[in-house]
Amino acid sequence: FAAAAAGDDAPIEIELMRPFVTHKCDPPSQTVTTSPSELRQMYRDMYLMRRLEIASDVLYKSKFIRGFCHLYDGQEAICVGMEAALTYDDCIITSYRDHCTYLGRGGSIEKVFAELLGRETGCALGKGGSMHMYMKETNFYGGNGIVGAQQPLGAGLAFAQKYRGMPNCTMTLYGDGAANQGQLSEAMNMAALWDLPVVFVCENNHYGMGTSVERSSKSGAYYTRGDYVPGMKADGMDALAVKQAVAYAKEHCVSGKGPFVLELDTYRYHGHSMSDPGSTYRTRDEVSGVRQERDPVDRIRKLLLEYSIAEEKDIKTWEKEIRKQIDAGVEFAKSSSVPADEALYQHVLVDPSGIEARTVSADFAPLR
Amino acid sequence: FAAAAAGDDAPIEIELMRPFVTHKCDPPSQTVTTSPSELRQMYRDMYLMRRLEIASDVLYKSKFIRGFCHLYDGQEAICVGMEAALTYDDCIITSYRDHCTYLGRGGSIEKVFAELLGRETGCALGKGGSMHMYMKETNFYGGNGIVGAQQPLGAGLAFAQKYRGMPNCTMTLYGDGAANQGQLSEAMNMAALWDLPVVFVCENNHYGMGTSVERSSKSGAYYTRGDYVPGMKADGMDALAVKQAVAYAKEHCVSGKGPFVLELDTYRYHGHSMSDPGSTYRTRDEVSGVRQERDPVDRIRKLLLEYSIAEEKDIKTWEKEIRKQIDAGVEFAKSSSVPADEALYQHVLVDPSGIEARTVSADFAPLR
Amino acid sequence: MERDQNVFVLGEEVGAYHGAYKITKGLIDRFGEDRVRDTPITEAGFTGISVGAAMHGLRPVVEFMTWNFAMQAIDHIVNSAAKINYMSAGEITAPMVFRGPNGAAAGVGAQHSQCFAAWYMSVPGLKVMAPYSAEDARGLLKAAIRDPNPVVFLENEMLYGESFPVSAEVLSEDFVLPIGQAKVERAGTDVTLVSFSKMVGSCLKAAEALAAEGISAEVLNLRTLRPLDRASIAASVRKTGRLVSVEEGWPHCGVGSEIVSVAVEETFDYLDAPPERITGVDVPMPYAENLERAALPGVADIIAAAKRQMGQ
Amino acid sequence: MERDQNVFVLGEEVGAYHGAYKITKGLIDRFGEDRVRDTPITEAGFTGISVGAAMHGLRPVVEFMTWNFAMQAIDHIVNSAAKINYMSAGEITAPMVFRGPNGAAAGVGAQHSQCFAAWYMSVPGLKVMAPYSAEDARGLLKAAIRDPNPVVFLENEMLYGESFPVSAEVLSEDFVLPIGQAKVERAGTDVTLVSFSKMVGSCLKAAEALAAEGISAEVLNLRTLRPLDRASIAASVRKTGRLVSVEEGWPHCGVGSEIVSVAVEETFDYLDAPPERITGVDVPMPYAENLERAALPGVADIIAAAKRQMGQ
Ligand SMILES: Cc1ncc(C[n+]2csc(CCOP(=O)(O)OP(=O)(O)O)c2C)c(N)n1
Ligand SMILES: Cc1ncc(C[n+]2csc(CCOP(=O)(O)OP(=O)(O)O)c2C)c(N)n1
Ligand SMILES: [Mg+2]
Ligand SMILES: [Mg+2]
Repeated sequence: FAAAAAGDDAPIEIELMRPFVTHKCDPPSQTVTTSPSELRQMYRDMYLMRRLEIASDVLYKSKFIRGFCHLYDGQEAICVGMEAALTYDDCIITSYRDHCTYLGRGGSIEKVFAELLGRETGCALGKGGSMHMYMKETNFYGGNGIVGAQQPLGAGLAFAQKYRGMPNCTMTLYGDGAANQGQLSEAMNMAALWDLPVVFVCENNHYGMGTSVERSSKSGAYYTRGDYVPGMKADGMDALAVKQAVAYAKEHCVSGKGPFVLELDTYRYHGHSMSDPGSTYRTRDEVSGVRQERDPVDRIRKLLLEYSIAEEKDIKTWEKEIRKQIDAGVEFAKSSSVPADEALYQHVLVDPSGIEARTVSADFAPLR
Repeated sequence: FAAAAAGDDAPIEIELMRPFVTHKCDPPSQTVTTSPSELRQMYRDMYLMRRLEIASDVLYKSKFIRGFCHLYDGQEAICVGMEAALTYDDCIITSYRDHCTYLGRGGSIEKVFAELLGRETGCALGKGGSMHMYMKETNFYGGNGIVGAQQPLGAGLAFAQKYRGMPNCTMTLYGDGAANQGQLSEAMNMAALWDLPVVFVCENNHYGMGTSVERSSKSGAYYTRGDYVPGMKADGMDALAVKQAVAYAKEHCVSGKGPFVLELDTYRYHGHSMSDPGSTYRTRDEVSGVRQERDPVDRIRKLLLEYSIAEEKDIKTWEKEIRKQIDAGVEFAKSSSVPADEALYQHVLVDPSGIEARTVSADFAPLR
Repeated sequence: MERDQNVFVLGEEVGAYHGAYKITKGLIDRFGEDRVRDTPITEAGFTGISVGAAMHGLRPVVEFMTWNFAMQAIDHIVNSAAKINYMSAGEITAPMVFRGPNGAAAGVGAQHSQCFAAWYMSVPGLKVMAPYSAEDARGLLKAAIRDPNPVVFLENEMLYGESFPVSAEVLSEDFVLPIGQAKVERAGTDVTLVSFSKMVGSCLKAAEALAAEGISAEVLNLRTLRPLDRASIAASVRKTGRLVSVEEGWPHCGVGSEIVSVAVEETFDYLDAPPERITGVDVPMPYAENLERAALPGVADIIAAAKRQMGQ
Repeated sequence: MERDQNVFVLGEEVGAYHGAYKITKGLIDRFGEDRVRDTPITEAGFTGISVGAAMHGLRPVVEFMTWNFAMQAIDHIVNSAAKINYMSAGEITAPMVFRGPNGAAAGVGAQHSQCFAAWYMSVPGLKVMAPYSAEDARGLLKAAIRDPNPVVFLENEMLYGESFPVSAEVLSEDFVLPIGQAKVERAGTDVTLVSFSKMVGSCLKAAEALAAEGISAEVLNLRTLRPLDRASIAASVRKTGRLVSVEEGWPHCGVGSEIVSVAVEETFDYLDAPPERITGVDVPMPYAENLERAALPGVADIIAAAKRQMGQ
């Protein structure tokens, strides 16, 4: 590491541990500028995300959450690093593994838990569930249960940004499994033809369900899979590397050079979803090795200590605080009501006045 | 040109005019081995194809042919060169522009015309039409009206060849427009993962309907679009270059190295289909330039003369013969009957015994 | 498009080529490439892009060269566009129109002749329209573009070539039709003929012929398939006591089976005969002209059904 | 698979992971990687590849992790597989099975809960089956694999977890069920309950409860949706004079509208009451448990409909 920490909130320069690898472009600097306050915030945000997912795991196992539930622990550096380089005028769209992305966009843990529990206080009023969290105000477009779908959708968001002349871009996040979807190459071609400001962000956590990269993809070099579209691979376990990479990619897009492919090398600690123990297709050693050597929360923790930005006891205090918030969030959700019966007929159509929906029989109910 | 023609049917070595351009592989030799009899046959086949398409044009304009009709004139060297390097145990599948491909696979002109006229003597008994010609016996799988569909279908044929342990490969032909279809990249990935013996043959005729390559594809280097799949570009207006390229690609596949991408640079003389005059999005000069400088039929004609394999008057005799055949084929078709009414209920299902189909009303007709 | 800067048109050959069927003729000259956007032949991709643009608040009008090709993109129409408002509880919407020719054209074979009305009609979150006349086309398309929901707009290639008399009212700038209302194209008292798109024309011809034989047929043009105008169907059947639904699509789970079911639910006690459905024959579309004709309902089939209704 | 070397299984996680729902458990160990093939998440691509393999004469059994994802591949199911025999006039065929869970599961939201029965049932060239019990699953799947046509095989995730009593006959190696024949799961005289897949269980429960109230319901399990066993439906309705169809899918142009239409066509004069359809509510599937429950037909809804039929 370079540069020592100054007092107050003076900028700090940090040398990244892993080099950027690029395709058809020059890499950004290996030195990232950050600040004590940013590092503190990053730590707290990531720790919150980590605890949120752990709490979700518990809630699932105690049957408060139903159906599909995909956890993000291990991948937190991506959300946090990405947000550090974006504004809310930039758009984000991701897959079903969306709890933390929603938090990163300003969502509240209460609304996450309430959604997971199917309560009317949830971010989708209990109607979406784990895979469907959105926040229009901060340009977060979900949350998508169909592998591959968000890739062209994200290019479409970028289309709108460009159409409106906004100096912004869209991050469309997808997994290593989703990277093989043909609609990605279709979207890539159009984005490149039309210079859309979209960053195709491949979160390579090395597995699509139980299928490893080697078994799903002839080429696991996802940052090169745009062919004629420039790309870069960065360490997705390092929030600062992600910040640097996203800032670079955004600059590329917004300057009118068209789309960019950003592969972030990361890892998922949990199984694919709650029904997958995550242990049959990979070794325990592999998981614990990543946890020990590359954990994204740990990495920022070490920086905080190394640069004397926080002491062990400060960190402990924050963590306690956050755990309390989490508990309160869970409580909030548990004590919230389930949606009213009429919610079934709400949001089928925008502006539904006068239109009725058929019920299970030939009775009709007004849409709301 | 190298090497002079020997007497009888001794092999001839011919130096190709345009170099092969490769991607992740070495090019084959620029010298092709052929023979007087092969050149003669190539000429006759191509001339027959040319006349077939011209006759189709006339039949369409005189309203004998209905609906969509896509002509192949200008692209004949591809069918003919390809067949020179394959056996009928190799499979071919192509798009709606399939009359000549069907001929190349051993189909008869009578059956083409009868199909185009919707007669029961057609190759699909009048039920398929222009876009749907097939010949199972010689492993010709059509004929497909959906852009992009034949790419994975072809990979599937190759899957079967490999599953059965056959020393053969599949050629799946698609256009420059179809090259952007996502299912191509999906098929490419699986073909590469599973080492399927499939050659993805991009017939780059520079337009997908009215859209030029530059407007449809960010990268018009189709032979490189397989990324991790080796590829090559060859002159699609030269049957000998095509033969050399296809032989090379087949060898690649059959030796177990997996798929190959072959781009053939060609040109379509007619509009996209009969409803397109083909003149609004390209100049007359462009078309006539290609006709004068690169015409595939002419090219072989010149070789025949240059190597004294045939004289002007021999060629004229053949041409007359062929034109007669064509006329006879048209006559055959015109004098054939339209399908019997029951044909409507035939071929809906294989083995349909006892099953009925609903007619326009609640009457039912037995399937046949 | 004049009215709302957010409206743009996108699809294959819509721009420089002026549309495969010349429907978008002249648009590119008037509104420029940014608002009349040619795409590569990648239906899944460009449909996804359009839905994304709609989520951001633009109003894309997506042209499918034919609806057959939209099968490559149906996941986005249903899972991305139709369901988004519901699963986001109103947070994200997709105001847009998907349009193009649907159903049988002439001599184009099995892969280019499918009617998708029933499929899309089944999907909550969509509105589905199918114009018959020029009045319909103008009034419904404008309504579709202004609607805040994803709208599936099913045109008919064979109707592109037909001309219809239009009133001055229809040509006026403000003319727009209400969504969800069927139109009585011809009033009658003996039997109700319900249909949409091209088959409305066949029903009118049949009604004409029936009138000559003393049978008074009412012809109902559905115009909107979703939400379905049950009230108009019921009102007509209550009056006539007899129903024939007519469509070109395949029979099973078709629009006709829905119409018949509606009649049974709403007007069972008024029915003087079992409601009938006239549909395309339950086979893929053949190419040969005689077979193609036999595969689709003709005016004679409608007349025969109406007469059966009358016990003749 | 023992019987025919040409049969192979292909899909996401079917091999090393033994199936997302463990349906293909153990297969890979028995038949090896070549015959139990894991694919990348590229439905359009691997479906196309499978259809191609079938055209060459293999007999692929394609697993969709759920049928929702098959929307990305529906073009190949319909345009490549279903129509090929017809448009090639028998020259090329596609003997294969498309299978996977269909319809609503628990708590998986709008994009993972759609029932596709009606859509596929409408397509000529396909056969469509939907097993209810273990007997059905075994007997119909074997029939499907042996059939020379493309077969859409709609399973139900909720039924994977249920166990059914099976007879020795069903377990015997030769056991196979005929395609196109419905099964009377319970005989009755007052009202016919027609359904398929999971809803057969609900109908049986309803019949049980109705019996306690003196109403004798006949429960018909369709088993095959295409070709539809009209004769069995008609026979039952002729006997009972009353019909309720039950499905989880959306109402418009659903399986129920077809069943009602069939009853009207075949048994109008025998009907003592207007046939009814009980369906999923016409909304996308919500996540919250209470709403999800309300979105799907329950046993109580079936009982109520049967009683309405009886004028109660
Ligand atoms: C079109 C489609 N096919 C299959 C699935 C089932 N599925 C859900 S997630 C998943 C794995 C995705 O892996 P990856 O893209 O690497 O993302 P990750 O889960 O690792 O974040 C699969 C197969 C789906 N939801 N949609
Ligand atoms: C999925 C799909 N989209 C659109 C079409 C309409 N269409 C038919 S051919 C064609 C152009 C194809 O161009 P290219 O692939 O270059 O082949 P070429 O016609 O030049 O041989 C289009 C757009 C179609 N048949 N299928
Ligand atoms: Mg992954
Ligand atoms: Mg082309």
